[in-house]
Amino acid sequence: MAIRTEELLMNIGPQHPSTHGVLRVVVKVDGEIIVDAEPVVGYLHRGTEKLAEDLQYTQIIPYTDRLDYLASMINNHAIVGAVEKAMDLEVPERAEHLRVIVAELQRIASHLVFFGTYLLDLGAMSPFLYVFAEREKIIDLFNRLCGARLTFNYMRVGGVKWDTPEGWVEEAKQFVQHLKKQMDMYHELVTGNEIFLNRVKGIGKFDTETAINFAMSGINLRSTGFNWDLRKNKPYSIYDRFDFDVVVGENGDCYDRYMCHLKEIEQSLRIVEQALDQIPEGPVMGKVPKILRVPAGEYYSAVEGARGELGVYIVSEGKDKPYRLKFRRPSFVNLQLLPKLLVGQSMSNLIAILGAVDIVLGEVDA
Amino acid sequence: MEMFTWLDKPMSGMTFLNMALGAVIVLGFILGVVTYTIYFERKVIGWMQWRIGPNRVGPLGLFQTIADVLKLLIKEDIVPAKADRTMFLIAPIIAFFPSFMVLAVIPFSATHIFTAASNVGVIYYIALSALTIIGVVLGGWASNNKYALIGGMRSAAQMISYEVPLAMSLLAVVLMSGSMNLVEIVEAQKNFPYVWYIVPQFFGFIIFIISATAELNRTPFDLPEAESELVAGYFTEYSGFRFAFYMLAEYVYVFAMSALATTMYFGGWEGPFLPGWLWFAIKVSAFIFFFFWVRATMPRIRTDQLLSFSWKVLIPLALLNLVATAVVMTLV
Amino acid sequence: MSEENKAPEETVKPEEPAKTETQSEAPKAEAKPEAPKADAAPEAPKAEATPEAKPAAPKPAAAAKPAAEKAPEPEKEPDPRLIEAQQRLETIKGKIATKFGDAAIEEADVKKITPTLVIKPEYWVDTVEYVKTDPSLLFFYPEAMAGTDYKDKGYIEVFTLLHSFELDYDIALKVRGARDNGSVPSITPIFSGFNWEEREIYDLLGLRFEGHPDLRRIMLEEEWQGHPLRKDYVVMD
Amino acid sequence: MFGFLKGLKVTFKQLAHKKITLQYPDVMPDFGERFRGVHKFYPEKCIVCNQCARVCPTSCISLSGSKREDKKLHIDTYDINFEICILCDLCTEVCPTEAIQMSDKFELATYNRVDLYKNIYWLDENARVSDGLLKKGETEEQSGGVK
Repeated sequence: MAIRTEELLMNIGPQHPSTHGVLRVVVKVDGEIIVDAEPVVGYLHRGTEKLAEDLQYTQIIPYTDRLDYLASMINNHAIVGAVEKAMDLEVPERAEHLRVIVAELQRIASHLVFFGTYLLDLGAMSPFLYVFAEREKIIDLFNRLCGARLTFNYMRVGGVKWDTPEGWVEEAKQFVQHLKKQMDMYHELVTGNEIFLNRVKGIGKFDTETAINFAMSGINLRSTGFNWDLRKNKPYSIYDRFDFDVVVGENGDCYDRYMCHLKEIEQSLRIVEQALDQIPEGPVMGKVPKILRVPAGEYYSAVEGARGELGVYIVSEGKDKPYRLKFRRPSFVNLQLLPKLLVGQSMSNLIAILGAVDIVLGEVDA
Repeated sequence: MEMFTWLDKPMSGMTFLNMALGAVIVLGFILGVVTYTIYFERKVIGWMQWRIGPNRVGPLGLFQTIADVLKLLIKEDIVPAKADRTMFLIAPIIAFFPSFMVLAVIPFSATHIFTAASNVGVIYYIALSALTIIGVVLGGWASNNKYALIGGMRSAAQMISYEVPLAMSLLAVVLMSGSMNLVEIVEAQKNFPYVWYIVPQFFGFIIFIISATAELNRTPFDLPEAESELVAGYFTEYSGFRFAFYMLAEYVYVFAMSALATTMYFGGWEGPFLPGWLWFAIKVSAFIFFFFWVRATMPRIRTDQLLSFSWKVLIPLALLNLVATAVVMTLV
Repeated sequence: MSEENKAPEETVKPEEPAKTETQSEAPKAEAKPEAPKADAAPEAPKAEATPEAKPAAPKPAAAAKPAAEKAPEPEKEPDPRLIEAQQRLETIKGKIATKFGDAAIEEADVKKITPTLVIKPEYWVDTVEYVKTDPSLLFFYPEAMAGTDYKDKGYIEVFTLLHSFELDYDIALKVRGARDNGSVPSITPIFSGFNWEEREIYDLLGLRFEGHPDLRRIMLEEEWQGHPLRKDYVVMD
Repeated sequence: MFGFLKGLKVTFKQLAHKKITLQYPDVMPDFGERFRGVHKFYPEKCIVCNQCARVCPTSCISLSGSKREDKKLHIDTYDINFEICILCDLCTEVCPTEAIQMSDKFELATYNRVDLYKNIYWLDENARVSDGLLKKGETEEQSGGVK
C-alpha cells in the first residue's frame, strides 16, 4: 500500500525574491514535484487604460514608461508610433535615428538585466554585478540625454524632446565598442559552466506550434526556431535601413532563450553602431498641431518590445483624448503558457522556467 | 604552563577547571577566527564583483561583523506562534555544538596543547559532523513553515548523501598513513615519499573538496538555504541570536573543514622555515579563499542532479580511489 | 449624405470611410461599395485640419479658429495600400458569406488599411475556426484582443487581430455583446492565446464569455463590485 | 569538465578590476545638467497662465495668482504635491517663461507626508540654492513645508 502523502499548497510570491515583481504562483507540490501551478496576477494593476481615457496623448507618454519599466524607451516608441501612424505625421530624420539608437540601447539594457537576474535566480551572484555596471553606462548616456534614469518620457508625438548634448554620439560609439569586447567575458564566465548547462538545457521546452497558439511573441517565440521579429516582418520607423539578422533558437528550451537574449544584444549593438554612423543633422521635432486629435476610427500598431510584441490599440472619436486605449502587453500574454510548462517540474526548475520566460510585472498588470 | 598538562593528572576539581578554561580559550579563538572569516568572505566576494565590501564600521570595516553579531544579539528572538516551541529552541543548539566539538581533534601546530590526539580522530570528526543534520532538519520542521520544511528535507538528503564520499576519501588517506590520529597523519606525511598526501591522493582530494563543499551547504550545493527558491530554507523563521547560532555553525564548519583538509592533504603544520602554526594558518586561509571563490562564481545545482551526482559519480570514484590506494600500498 | 455627420457617431452605416492617408476630406475618387461617401465638412465645431501628410500643405495657424479654409486639394490618387486592403476585405467577406451566408457579417470595412469584419455572435466561433483552418486563409497567429465599451451605442465590442503567415497580413474580426450582462461565445478553445485576454475583458468590462475554461476575474480580487473600464463606472475613492 | 574552471579564472581576474562603487553620502553623483530632480520656481517670471497645472498628468500642481496694481497677473501661491508628482518634466516643457524648472536635488525622503507638499517659498528658495546664490542653510526658517 503506497504511503499516502499529502500535497502541499504553497504560495510562490507575491513577495518572493525571484518572481521579478509581484507575481504569485499558487503551487500544489507533492514533495519537490509540482502537481499544479496557477499564476495569480493583478497586484500591480494601476488601471493605466482607465486613466488614459481622460488624458491627452502627450500626458499618456509618462504612463507608458511605467508599463515595462526595464524598457521604457521602447514603450514610448510604441505609443508615439501608434499616434503618428494614426495621424500620418512626418518625423524628421534625426529624430527617427535617435529613436532607433535609444530604443536599441534600451533593449540591450533590458537584456542585460535579464541575463543578470536569470543568473541570480540560478544561484550565481557575480554576473548580476558585472551586468549592472555595464547597464549603468547606458543609464548614464540616457541620463545625460533626457535627465531621467529609468522612466525617460523622452519621445514626443512627432519627434523626440531633446537633441543630443555635445559629445554624446562619440561616447555612445565608445560604449558600443566596449560592450562588444565585454560580451565574451560573460560567455566565458557562464555559458561554458556545466552546472549552468545542466540547469537550463532541455528545461521548459515548447515547440513553435504551441507558442503560436499561445500568442507568444518576441524571444519566447523565436527561441522555438520561428523567425518572427516585427522589426523585420512588419518594419516600422527606419529599421528597414539597417542590416541586422533575427536571432532564432532551435528547440525552445531555457538555454535557447538565454542564448537568444545574448545574441540579440550583439545584433542590437550592430544596429546602434550603424544608426550612430548614419545620424543626420537637423531638427528633432516635426510640425505637430498643438492639441493632438487622432481622427475618429480604430488603429492598432505594434512595436518589437524587449519581451515581445508591444501593441497599442486606439479607438478615437476625434477628440484630444482617446475613447479607449489598450496595450497588448507581451509579458501578460507570454505568462499564459507557464502552468502548462510547470506541471511535473521541480521547484528549482520553476525558478529557471519563470526566469527564462522573462516577464516584468509592470507590463503584466498594466 | 603546567596548568594545561592535565592529561596525566587525576581528575580533580582543579584539572576540571583547567580543562574548562582551555575550552573557553579555544572557543574565544574560534569566535575570533569566525568573525574575521565572515569579514574576509564579504571582502573577497565584494572585490570579485567590482565592489569594495564592508568599509564603514571601524577602520576598513573591520568591526563590521562584530556590529552584525551585536545586532543579532539585541534583536528580538521571534518564535512563530504555531511553531513546535521546544524543538524550535533547541534545534540551533543541536546544529552548533558538534561544529565546535569537532575542533578538539585537529592539531593546529606541533606543540598544540589543546588537541586531543585521540586515535579515532577521523571517525570522531565524521560522526560529529553528522549530528548537525539533526539540528538542521529539526529547525526546518519545527518552524512550521513550508519553505523551511522543504529546506530541511533537502539538507537532510544532501548531507547524508555527501557524508559517504567524504568518509571514503578520508579513508584512503588513513590507509596511506596507517593511523586515524590526525597528529600521526601529519607526522606520516614527513617520511618516506617525502611529499604531502595531495600528490598521491589527488583524485581523493578532488572528491573530498566536492563533498566538503556539499557538506558545508555552500554554493554550488547551497540548496537548503537557496535564497532565490526557498527564501532562506531551514532558517527562514529564525531571527536574533538563534539565527546567529546557525550562521556560527556554518562558518565554524568552514574553518573546521579547511583545517581538516590541510591536516589530511597538505601536511598540517609541516613546512620549511616558517613556524608551524603560521603554515597552518596560511594553508587554512587558502582553503577558505577557495570556498569563497567558488561561491562567487558557480550557479546552484538542482536537487535531483545533486543526489544522482553523489551516488552515481562520487561514491564509485571514491571506491575506485580506495582500491587503487590499497593496491599501490601493497605493491610499494 | 451630410446628415450622417450631424448624428454623433451613427454606426449603422460605417461612419467614416477608411482614413485615407491624408486627413483632408477630399471627396473619395472611386465609389465605395456602400453609398458614395462624401464628407462634406470636417466636424463643424472643433474644426481644425490636421496637417496634410505632405508638409507642403498650408497648416492652419490655431486650432480654435474655425477652419474656414477648405482649399480644394489637388485630386490625390488613392493610396495603393488602401486599394489592396479593399480587395482583401472583399475576398474575405466573400469567403465568409459563401460559407455562412450573408447574415453572418454585420459590417465590413477597412479601418486604417486593416480589413475589419463585425461578425454576429452566433457565427463567431465558426467564423474564427474557419478563418484559422481554411487552407487559403490560415490566419492562425492570434496577435491582439481588446474590449471596448460603446456606452451610447449600447454594446461592448471585442476586437481581435489575427495574422496569417501565408498571406502575410492581418485581419480584424469583431463581435458585439449586450452591455449589461451580455455574453459572447469564447474562442479560447481555438486560440489558447486569448485565454487571459478574455478573462481581462470579463473582469474589466463585464462581458461574459460562454465556453471559457475558467472565467474568473484576473486583475481585481474576486469580490470586487462593478467593472472599472465601463464608461458609467463610478470611481469611489 | 573545464567550463567552470574558465569561470573561476574570470572571477579571479576581477579581483584586480577597478572598483566602481560610489561612496554615496560622501561623494555626490554628478548628474548632467538636464537631470530631472525636484522643481525650482522663479515667482517673478511666472505669468499665471496655468499651462503647467493643465498639462500635469497627475495634476499635482495647484497655483493661484491675482492682478496687482500694475494690472498684470502675479503668482501668490504655487504648490507642488510631491507625493504624486512623477517628475515627468512636462510642466517645464510647456512653461512659456521658464518659471518652473527642475533642479538636480533628488533627496526627497521625509519623515512625514506634510513635508512633501512643497510651497512657493520652498521652491523659490530651492531655485536660489541650486543657482548657487544662497547656501543651503541660510534662510531655512522662511521656507519648509506648509506650516
